[in-house]
Amino acid sequence: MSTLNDTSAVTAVQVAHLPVSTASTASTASTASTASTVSFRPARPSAEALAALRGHRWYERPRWRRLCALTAVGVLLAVMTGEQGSGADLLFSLRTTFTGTALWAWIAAAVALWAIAEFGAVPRRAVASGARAAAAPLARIRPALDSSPRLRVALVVAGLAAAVLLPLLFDRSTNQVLVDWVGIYVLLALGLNVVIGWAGLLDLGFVAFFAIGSYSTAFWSGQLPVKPPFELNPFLSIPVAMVTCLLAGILLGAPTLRLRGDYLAIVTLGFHEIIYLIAKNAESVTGGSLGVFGIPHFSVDLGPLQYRWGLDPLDYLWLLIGLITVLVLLFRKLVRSKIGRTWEAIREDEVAAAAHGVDTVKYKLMAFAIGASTSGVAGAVYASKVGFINPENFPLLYSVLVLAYVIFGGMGSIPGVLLGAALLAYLPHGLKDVVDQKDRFMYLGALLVVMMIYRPQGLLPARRRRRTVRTREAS
Amino acid sequence: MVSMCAALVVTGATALTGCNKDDGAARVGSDGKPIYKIGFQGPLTGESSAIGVNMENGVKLAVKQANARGDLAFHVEYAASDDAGSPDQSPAAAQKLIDDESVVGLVGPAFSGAAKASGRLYSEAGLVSVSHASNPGLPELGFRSFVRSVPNDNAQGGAMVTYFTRQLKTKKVYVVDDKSEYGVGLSKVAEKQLKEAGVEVVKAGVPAKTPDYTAAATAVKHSGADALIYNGLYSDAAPFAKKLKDVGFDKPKIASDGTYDKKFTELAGDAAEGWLLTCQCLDANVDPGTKQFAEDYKTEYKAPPGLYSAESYDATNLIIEQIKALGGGDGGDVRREAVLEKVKKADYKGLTRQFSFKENGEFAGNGIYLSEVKGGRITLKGNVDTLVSAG
Amino acid sequence: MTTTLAERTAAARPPAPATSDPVLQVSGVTLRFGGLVSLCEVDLTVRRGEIHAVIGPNGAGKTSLFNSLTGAYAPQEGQVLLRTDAGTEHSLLGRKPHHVNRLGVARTFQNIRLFSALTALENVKVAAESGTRSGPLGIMLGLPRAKAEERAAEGTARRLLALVGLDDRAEERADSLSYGDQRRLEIARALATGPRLLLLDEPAAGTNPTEKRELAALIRRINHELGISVLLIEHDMPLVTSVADRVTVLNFGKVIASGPPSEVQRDPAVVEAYLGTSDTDSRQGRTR
Amino acid sequence: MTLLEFRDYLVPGLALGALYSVIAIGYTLVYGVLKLINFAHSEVFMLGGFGALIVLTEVAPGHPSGLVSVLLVLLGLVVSGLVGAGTAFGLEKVAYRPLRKRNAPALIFLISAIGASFFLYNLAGKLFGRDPKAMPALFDNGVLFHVLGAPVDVVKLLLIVAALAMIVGLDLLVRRTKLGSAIRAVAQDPEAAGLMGVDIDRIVSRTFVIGGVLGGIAGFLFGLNSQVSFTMGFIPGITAFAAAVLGGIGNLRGAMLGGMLLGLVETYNVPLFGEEWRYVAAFAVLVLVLMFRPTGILGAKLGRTA
Repeated sequence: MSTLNDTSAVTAVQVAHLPVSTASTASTASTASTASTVSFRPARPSAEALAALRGHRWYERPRWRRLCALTAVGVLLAVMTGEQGSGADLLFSLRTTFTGTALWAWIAAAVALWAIAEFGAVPRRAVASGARAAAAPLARIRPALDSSPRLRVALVVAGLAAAVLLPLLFDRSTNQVLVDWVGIYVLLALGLNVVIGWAGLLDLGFVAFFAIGSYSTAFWSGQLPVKPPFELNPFLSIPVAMVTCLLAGILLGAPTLRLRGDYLAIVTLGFHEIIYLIAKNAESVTGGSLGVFGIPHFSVDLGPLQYRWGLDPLDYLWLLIGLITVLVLLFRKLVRSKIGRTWEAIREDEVAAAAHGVDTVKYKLMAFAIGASTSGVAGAVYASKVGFINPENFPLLYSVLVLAYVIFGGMGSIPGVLLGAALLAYLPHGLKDVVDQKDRFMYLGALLVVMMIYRPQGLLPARRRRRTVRTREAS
Repeated sequence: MVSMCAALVVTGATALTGCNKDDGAARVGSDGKPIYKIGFQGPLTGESSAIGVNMENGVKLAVKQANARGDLAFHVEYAASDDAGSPDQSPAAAQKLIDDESVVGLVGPAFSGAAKASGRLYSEAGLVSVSHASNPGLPELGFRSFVRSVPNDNAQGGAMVTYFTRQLKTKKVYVVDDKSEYGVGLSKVAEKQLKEAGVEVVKAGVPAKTPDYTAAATAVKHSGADALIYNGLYSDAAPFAKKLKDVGFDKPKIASDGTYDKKFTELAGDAAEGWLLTCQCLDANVDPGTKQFAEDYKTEYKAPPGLYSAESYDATNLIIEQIKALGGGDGGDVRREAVLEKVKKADYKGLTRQFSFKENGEFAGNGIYLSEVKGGRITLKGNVDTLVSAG
Repeated sequence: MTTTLAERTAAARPPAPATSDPVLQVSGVTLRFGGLVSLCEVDLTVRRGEIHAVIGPNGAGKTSLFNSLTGAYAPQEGQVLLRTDAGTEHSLLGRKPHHVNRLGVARTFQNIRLFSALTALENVKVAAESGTRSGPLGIMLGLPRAKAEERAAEGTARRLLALVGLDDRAEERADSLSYGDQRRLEIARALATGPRLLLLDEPAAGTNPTEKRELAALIRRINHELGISVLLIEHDMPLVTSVADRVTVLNFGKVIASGPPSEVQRDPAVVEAYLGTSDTDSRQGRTR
Repeated sequence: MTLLEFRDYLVPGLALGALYSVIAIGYTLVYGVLKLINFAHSEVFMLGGFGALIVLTEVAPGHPSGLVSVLLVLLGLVVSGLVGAGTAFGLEKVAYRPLRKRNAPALIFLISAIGASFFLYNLAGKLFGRDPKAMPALFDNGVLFHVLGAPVDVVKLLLIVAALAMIVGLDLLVRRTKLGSAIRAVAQDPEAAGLMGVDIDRIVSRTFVIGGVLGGIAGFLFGLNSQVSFTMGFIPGITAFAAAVLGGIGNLRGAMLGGMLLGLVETYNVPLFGEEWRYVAAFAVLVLVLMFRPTGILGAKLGRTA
């Protein structure tokens, strides 16, 4: 009897999780899991039955737990969309929410959703099949892309053309956002992807290199309190910023890259804080909190070829698109070479890699330096575009944000990182007119959590990682 | 190589698109009256959002009342743009207002860093920005559309120093700032002027949001200074004041306009007692001239007006006045350039003070007020200059 | 030092007869973890061209010995000398693992440590390329040397996969291979670094009799055809007796016997070590 | 710096260190059982402060003293502990458990935690207003007594005593109780613990709750010493995380040691180098220690040393 009981308990536990997983797969509509949805479906009634058999009280049974969860989500949404709090009365916002009608609307919506999901077999099936039908063409895109290189090239060219031409139709404020946030942060995310996505190093202080790049540009344009030996043509500051960041990356990396993951995370975080505070406190060198004003725009002056970048963000946007394209091409080559393979080997098993002659510290340092110099480029462009930088451009929060962008898009996948960074960097600005401005980061946070629960591999996962996640979930 | 190509593409494309300057075509409301917008750029999110909201509410109230009065031949609307008080969000925030062609005047940017990062854009667009940013160097950066609606920090720092040296005859002053652009700028002014007056200066930076002010307060006590200047915001001044009281530093203490806020007394409680506060502003809650404003504000926002609420209200009305003077709604020429010219030459009597500007946009006039915290309230002592000459 | 296996195999040296010329000389190596002595004054000599087995009960210190030789552990006392063909001597103690490998010592692991998300081919390529010199700039710019090195590595890797009989599995993920295949892939990967001495840590563990026979043949081929000396940890006595030229027996971190397999098997100390009480076994089990 | 001055910084340094220790334990506990950085712990801390603030604002009279003061402080401790526990519990349930069920890699947890942190502090800002609030006066903060001539006031004493009590209590709990040994078992080897019949989900959840109680109470104490605001979690959170790593993450005593050390370093930095270098000093110490001891001062095992 006891043995039987044990096995049934195990099945009950396994089965009890199924509805959750079917719900999640339906919403993400990924190919791999649609198959599992089908095969698991008949198990659902037995979850209730088994729970009943095992003597669970009614509220412990999955169906009612889902009701509770949905109602809680409804209440939470009501609170999230409620009134702004007031300085004088602490409970003002909560009180208005809980005495208002919106709360009941949210709860009713939640209960209705639950009722349909639980009892309305017909609409549920309709929704499910509709979602499948909608997802089917989407699901076919990826294999099609994987199998046909020509299609891939066409897509990339089309995307590039859109990126170059569409901004002509946008107003300038959109383009400002596209440069200051999207372009710059895509560049940063590309760099961080080398460090974290490919070399597997958890870097929580990446924006420090962005700062170093910006300040190096300010230095060579002669705007810092410390003067350079000679002033550089602003355009030359890009390679100079790259080299400066490369050296900074090596200087930081050399002593610290032997540390394990989480230790490295806190040390890089500390590095960021130190760079930030030096920018802020060392007034005689960096200008301190007052910042640096008057960094000139880029200009090219090569005989017949002359161009000056100006206040129009489009110029900088196209420059950034150019830089990003070049970097993507270079990085693609890099990750498919021995270096990419070696990074992956180190990520998989550092000891085995070292035993096969891989100088792991050297390769990590390489990733660190490449990532750092990428953000040096971003720093140089940013400083020249805005013309003014101060320490508040580089808070710790941004390091964390870039990291979130990379993972959101799909670590290790170039298209994923481009898309993820572009979307998330744009989101707070895109949301400006949709939700209360003050609440943007609240929604961003919620989005991150939901995303990590339902699609942890990112929007467009790297090919190899897709396999890893799948096998992991299967086991 | 690629950048050269980019450059070529860029030149070509700019030639194609040409430049689409705004030609002053105002939007028109349902009743046929034109609609002009007053923008606000300041921190509506992030660390300093409390101050931004104070200002925003002032602007919104002015807009609302202007429309409600019904004597205008046009409608005024409000357009917000959040820069989180930080320079990196400033260009995009500014551009948003610039792109909206019905925005003809702007209150803000609220902070100096944000003003520096967006000044070139506003100047190019010819959109007047009536700013509370008080960093002394701002008018020298050559932003033609920048005007300052408050005396700059030279005046304020000078007033603190004057009061200490002439009134209290202090020998050694401890100058603390919050390491923000605002605080550091003020501290520099104060340090310079104190040294010129032959007073010994100890300067320290205590970054905003320091988790524990005890150590900083202990350092003040051990320095042997006989007076303290704090340049920072009330949210940091309050815990600092508490710790100064805890360690027993009972010398005169003076703080800048960032601290001049009723919330300072609420947060610091007894510890705020005796603090001197300088401000370019008048407290809307106590000043007779702003009594009506304070009441309206309370009805509207269920909270008393805060720092710069009244000044923002004034700045908004200043702009509306100029639109009116330009003949807005009566076929007048209410373009940005015209408003800019008009505002720069304005002479407007607001609730808080008389507004007029120098050629470079600097606030013309003076008037730093000194207040003291007494019995938990901020009470006005008077204009610093008059106080000193009287004493 | 950077000669690749491709070049070495191309030279096609004749099968090296076991000589008295030592390729690896371990003397007086002592390794402690806190109070526990894991290895105690271990002496061991691998002669050039021989297959040398290390046997001993669980926890006798065999894997600790391997880890000490390859730079993973740092023994407190003793000396480990690697002698190249030309006769120069390198001390291995205190060197980083990748450095030891570059000097010509490659190893496999007792608990398979493949790069599981990489394909079989990529696993071997990583090892084959670890000694090559092209840097990130050369690769990103597509310089000819980087391309040539990549081609060479690809060739070596495919040849080695063929050697261990995995050429038809080259594009499969390492973790999707069968256990026996994974063991052989580890050997191919180790060979790709072009060693003169190969350390195999229980290569037959978990394999079936057929696979064991194939493995024995493979080890002999590596030894004869590639001329690589082999140091082998193994529990499977038939395998040891069939391939090893000499055997060293470890127990409680000490060498208790050394010599040809047939002699060692009759050594009373060895017999006792293997039939010793289970009590001592479990106590020693912890030192690992 | 004269000896006299040196003395006056000791008590503030210890008090700040005690606070960091208590927060750091929250990080280290969770790291111990799950091997992940609970980035959102700083919001547990923040919400604990708000919980106490709200309740105390409702009940505290104008100028309490004597027994009323003591009761109010106790009430604050209880409320903040409960709120902290509730937040941590919910956090685990919503942001972590689904990920754990699918065996997600550590980075995914980190991003989920960051998302949760953003969500919580911005939600708190929205609900309770974005300017800082003062705790109502619970007692008159005078100097109680002197230690070697250095004054000790009520807040500092309360901080140190409460922190010590919590640390000692936790140490006893982890070493002496059944729950404690289950936590240690999960920390050492979750798989084996599971096989031995430990309900891992429950243990993980309770670990979060314990960390949450400590974090919430720390938030209340922090609020007493300074003030409460929706962004107050960030800096102490990062510092306490650094402290946990400094001591050896996953190691309870390490977290205490690390917290104390960073509290003292930050405080003594003020007279030595100036307040503006506070975090530079803290992180410089961290980096130096990690160079020589890559797993922190006491090493990294919850199972072994706690």
